[in-house]
Amino acid sequence: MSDAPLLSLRNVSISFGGVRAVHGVSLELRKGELVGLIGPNGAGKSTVLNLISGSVRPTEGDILFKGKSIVGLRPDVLSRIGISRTFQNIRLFPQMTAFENVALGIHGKPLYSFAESFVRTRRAWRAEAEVRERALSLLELVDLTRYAKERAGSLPYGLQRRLELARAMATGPELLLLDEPAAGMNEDECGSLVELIRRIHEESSYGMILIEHHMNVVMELCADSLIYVLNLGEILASGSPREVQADQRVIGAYLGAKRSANERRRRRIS
Amino acid sequence: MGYLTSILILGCINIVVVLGLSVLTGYTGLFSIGHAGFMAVGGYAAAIIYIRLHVPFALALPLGGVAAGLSSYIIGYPAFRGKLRGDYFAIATLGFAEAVRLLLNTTYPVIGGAYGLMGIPQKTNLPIALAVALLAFAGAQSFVRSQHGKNCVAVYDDETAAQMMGVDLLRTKLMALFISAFYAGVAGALYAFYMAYLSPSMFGISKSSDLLAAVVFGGMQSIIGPVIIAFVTVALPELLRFLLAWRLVIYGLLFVVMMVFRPQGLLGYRELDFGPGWRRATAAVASRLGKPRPPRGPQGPVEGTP
Amino acid sequence: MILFMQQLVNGLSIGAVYALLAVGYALVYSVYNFTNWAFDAFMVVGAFAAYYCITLFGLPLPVAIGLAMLVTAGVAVSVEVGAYRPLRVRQAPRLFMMISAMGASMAIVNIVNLAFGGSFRKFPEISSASVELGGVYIGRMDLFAIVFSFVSLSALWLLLGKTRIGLGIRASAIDTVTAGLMGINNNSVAIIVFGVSGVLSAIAGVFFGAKYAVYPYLGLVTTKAMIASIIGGIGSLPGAVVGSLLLGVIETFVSAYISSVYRDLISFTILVLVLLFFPNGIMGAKTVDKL
Amino acid sequence: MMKIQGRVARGASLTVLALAALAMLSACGSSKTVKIGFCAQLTGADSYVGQAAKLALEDRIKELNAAGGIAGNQVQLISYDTRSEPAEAIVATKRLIEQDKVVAVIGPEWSAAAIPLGPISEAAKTPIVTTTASNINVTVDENGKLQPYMFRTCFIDPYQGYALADFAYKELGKRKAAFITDVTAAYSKGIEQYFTAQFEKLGGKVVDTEGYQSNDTEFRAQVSKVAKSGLDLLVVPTATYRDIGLIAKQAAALGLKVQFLGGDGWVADELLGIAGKELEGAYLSSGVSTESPEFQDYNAKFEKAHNAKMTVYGYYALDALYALEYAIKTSVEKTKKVDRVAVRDALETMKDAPGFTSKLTMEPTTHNPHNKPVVIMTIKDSKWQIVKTYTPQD
Repeated sequence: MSDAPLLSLRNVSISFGGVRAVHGVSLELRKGELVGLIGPNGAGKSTVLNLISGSVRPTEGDILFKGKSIVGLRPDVLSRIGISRTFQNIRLFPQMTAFENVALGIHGKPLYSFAESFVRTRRAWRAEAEVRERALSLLELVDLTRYAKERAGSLPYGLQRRLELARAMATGPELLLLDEPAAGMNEDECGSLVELIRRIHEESSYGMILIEHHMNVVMELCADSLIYVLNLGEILASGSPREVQADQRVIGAYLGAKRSANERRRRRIS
Repeated sequence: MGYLTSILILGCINIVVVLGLSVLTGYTGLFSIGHAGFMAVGGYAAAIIYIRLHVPFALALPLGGVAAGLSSYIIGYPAFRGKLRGDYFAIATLGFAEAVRLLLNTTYPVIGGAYGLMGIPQKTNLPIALAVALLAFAGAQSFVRSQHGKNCVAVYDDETAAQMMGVDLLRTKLMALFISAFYAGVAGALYAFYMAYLSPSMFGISKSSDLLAAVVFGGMQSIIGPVIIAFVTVALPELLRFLLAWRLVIYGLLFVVMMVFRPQGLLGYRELDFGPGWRRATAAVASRLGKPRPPRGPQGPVEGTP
Repeated sequence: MILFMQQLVNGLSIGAVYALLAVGYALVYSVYNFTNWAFDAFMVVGAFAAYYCITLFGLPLPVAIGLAMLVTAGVAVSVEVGAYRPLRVRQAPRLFMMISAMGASMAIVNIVNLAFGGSFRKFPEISSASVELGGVYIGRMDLFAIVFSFVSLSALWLLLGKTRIGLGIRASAIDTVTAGLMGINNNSVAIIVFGVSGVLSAIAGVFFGAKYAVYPYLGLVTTKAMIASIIGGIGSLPGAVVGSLLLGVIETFVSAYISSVYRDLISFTILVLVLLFFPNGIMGAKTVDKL
Repeated sequence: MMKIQGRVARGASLTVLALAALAMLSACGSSKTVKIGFCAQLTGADSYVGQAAKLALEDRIKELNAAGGIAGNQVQLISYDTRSEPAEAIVATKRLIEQDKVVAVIGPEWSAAAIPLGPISEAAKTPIVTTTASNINVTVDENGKLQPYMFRTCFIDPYQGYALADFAYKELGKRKAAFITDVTAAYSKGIEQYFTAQFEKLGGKVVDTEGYQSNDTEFRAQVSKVAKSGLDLLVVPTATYRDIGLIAKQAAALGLKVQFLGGDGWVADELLGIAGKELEGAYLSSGVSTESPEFQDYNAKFEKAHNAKMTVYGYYALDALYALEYAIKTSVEKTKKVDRVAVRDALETMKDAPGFTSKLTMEPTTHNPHNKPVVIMTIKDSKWQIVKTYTPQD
């Protein structure tokens, strides 16, 4: 079992009422590997993530996590067996503080019983202290300790992105799904994010799937690993960053087919 | 001074049920206009086991709460599985409470039906009511700060994200409903042993909407706010008794004014303090920051989780 | 057999009353998907307005009903502007609007009770005579109610489906903010919607008053209309009428053949079962929670 | 954080202080005043019951105080609204007894609220004189134990049921009765039970009993069913005029022509307004009637003073006040002060004391007024008309 891939998608497809969002997607990911998933808008990237994280159920194909099929399991079950994610549009808990958001990742499955939530036993206090300890160290990791008591909703955008990352790690995952973490960030914010993700990748043994539009972020982080290109719900190409960038089909998908010079001229006149 | 004690006792009883409701509505975001139904179940259950099975009063009270708590599964389980939310859930609880009231109405020979259940001794006095209210208050404060309590708030803030973070939505909602129904049941039992009489008409829609208003006026995600309003909603009508019909008009207009001008209620979204645990933790972090140390990578899952 | 037919007619006639109310209720719900709890107060205002138009000012029935519609529409719109709009603009959670609605209803009903007193009043004009068909008695009022609920339903269906205003209403129902961006004046849409539902509830109030009696607490029947529109499928106008007739018939058969004491218990149990097992009712639209 | 807590704590303590002050204020008062509590339905759908009675009591007390009060004590009436809900009646009565320290309480008017007050009045040793609560369990509980502090000034359902059955069988010659009863009202069930007992004893038969819950407005199902039961008499012992008004209208709409019979719950002029035509020729039992000749001048004086019509509920309230006047006078003679227990004892042993409607004698073992007459009335072109008077001896 140990050599089974951390995650493998086998011919997974899903259609929403006739519209084929994802079709015949297969990919594999080993423990500690960081894989990129790119493609134009509407290619189905987020849907793939939603399939893996259990938010939606595939109509065909299978998804294996550590060799076992996880199709049909509820997201909270998946989270407990080690799958965690961030969201394309940030979904923090606005009324809760930054600390509480991260702590929630740890005690999504409470560490003490229902009765102990009324009368804390020593075990419960120890569990609380443990959660606080880990949450604070995670906040420290993403450099948000200063904002621990701030309401998540009132934090600036860049900090919310990092907080969501910290919260995703709080569940103690083995597979981390990042859904456009750098969306809406300027250059130097991207820089520090890349630096943060690289450090997390090196120090942890997570398998990671990174969906991202900022090509420089993807290329830098996946320099020595695979990138899958998704277009119209299908895997168009996969390979190292250099191969993918040179692949005509990928460029076509992003920039539209290469038009002959005169066709461009005619279009401009009408 | 008997009258003042009766307001204090009725105030405490109202506080207990409003505390439970604030866990359900204030913290978990599930609105119920049927909590008078759970009060009825608790009250009747406690009275019957006391009279018929001679269970001592000190035991009948919590057992009344348990009966109401268990009855909450009848409506809760199918409702939450069917993903009933917002207005739908509120109307389902209204339906449940009315069904309970009407069912009690038809039980004439057995437990008094619409004429009411008599022969209940007056056991509830001020010390007992205060003690139960304090206990309920401490329990609610401790619960909302617990991990289970935080999970409820997460369910309120963003259900999908909470589920992704490992929160079992069905269990958390059922737990919140159970707590609020248990509190309502205990309050119903206290009420039964105070009035020494129970009739289904005591637990109608107006009682449920008063309770809901107390939580919303008191403030969402707050324990202290609803407690104050719970007491005021008992004292105020007595104070305004001389206004007769006008008090209902004022009461209704108050609903509108509160919702329009101060929707967050008296103390909404503002927890007064974090409690001792917090101060120790921040101190620990502050001391560590003093010594430079390479940031420790996140360890694997915390021991203890499967 | 005649008893069966009579009970069926009884059921349909109560169903017609529920239908009149349920259509107004479903209209507001379909557009703003929030339960307009102040609905019973509109009905009371409509009934009293018509009653006093006839008794105090001696106006003929049609004029009185017309005035009652106007007055109720005015009250409905002012409740919308006063109690709902600030919340809707601030996109407050729907349930805060529900509580504001409860408050408005409590205030209006009790003001009417204070001003006019709680006793029963009989509508002088409309006689409750009934026509007899082979041993089965059908009240003229009931025919009027059944006809009128279908007429108002189809009129509403045309308004929403075929007219530009209808398009504006449906657009602002789906997404108020975007509709606003598209140049639809959401406030005027709200006025139209609440005005129409005010008119409908005025008619229902007048009808209920004539069929039973005019008194400040006649609004309690609206909970039944709510149950009916949920059975039919919340937010669906045809569903409201179908649900109402169904509930009316079920209730009557329960009280006729089982025992009338259990009638309301059965209707609330149906409500809970429908909500739990077919939350979208018979004809309701499936609402999928967009991730 | 502290600032908020401070402000809120101060707010809460202020409310409690205001409450205490209010309580103190009303508790004291000059020692030479005797306080009588009155709890009635002053608002809501049944306010017609309480309003006239309150005005009648206040008039009588003005007269009394002008003439020096009762045995030298000025009389003060404290009245609370019960909004026709049992829980409110209990809270209001407790307030009258515990806070206002009244010597006795008049009302509540209906059995559902009066029955639970038995144990409460006994615990507080304060006599309660209900005005029109005619259910037998108000003064004697189910297993026959006398409620020592409960009294009433109206006849009891058994007698009302008996009189109605006797009248229906002998005078109207009816043999097959059907019922439409409010199963949630002790009053209605009581009359049905005693009427059936006497009617069947005389040889009549009850062919069908249909039920409904109070505040229902739809009775067509029950009326249609009853219409097919071969009845020659429809007994509808409703607790308020509202139900019978609706039932009569719907029966007419369903073409049911039958003899209606009812109890004193019907008595309200509003009934004549909404169903006078449909109930033409119906018979009902009532305690005393506003139509009886000896009250006409009082009615006229009352109407002029308050431009509101006098009601039967007012007469019973006055009877209760007269009874208390007698009892307080006796208590002062015996114990030199106005003592609740002495007032109770005086009420229990009251013989031919001056009352408003008639001489008042209390049966010591049941605390019901002795041989209170039952008046059978009919509705003739939308007006009440007295037909016959039954007194318990015959």
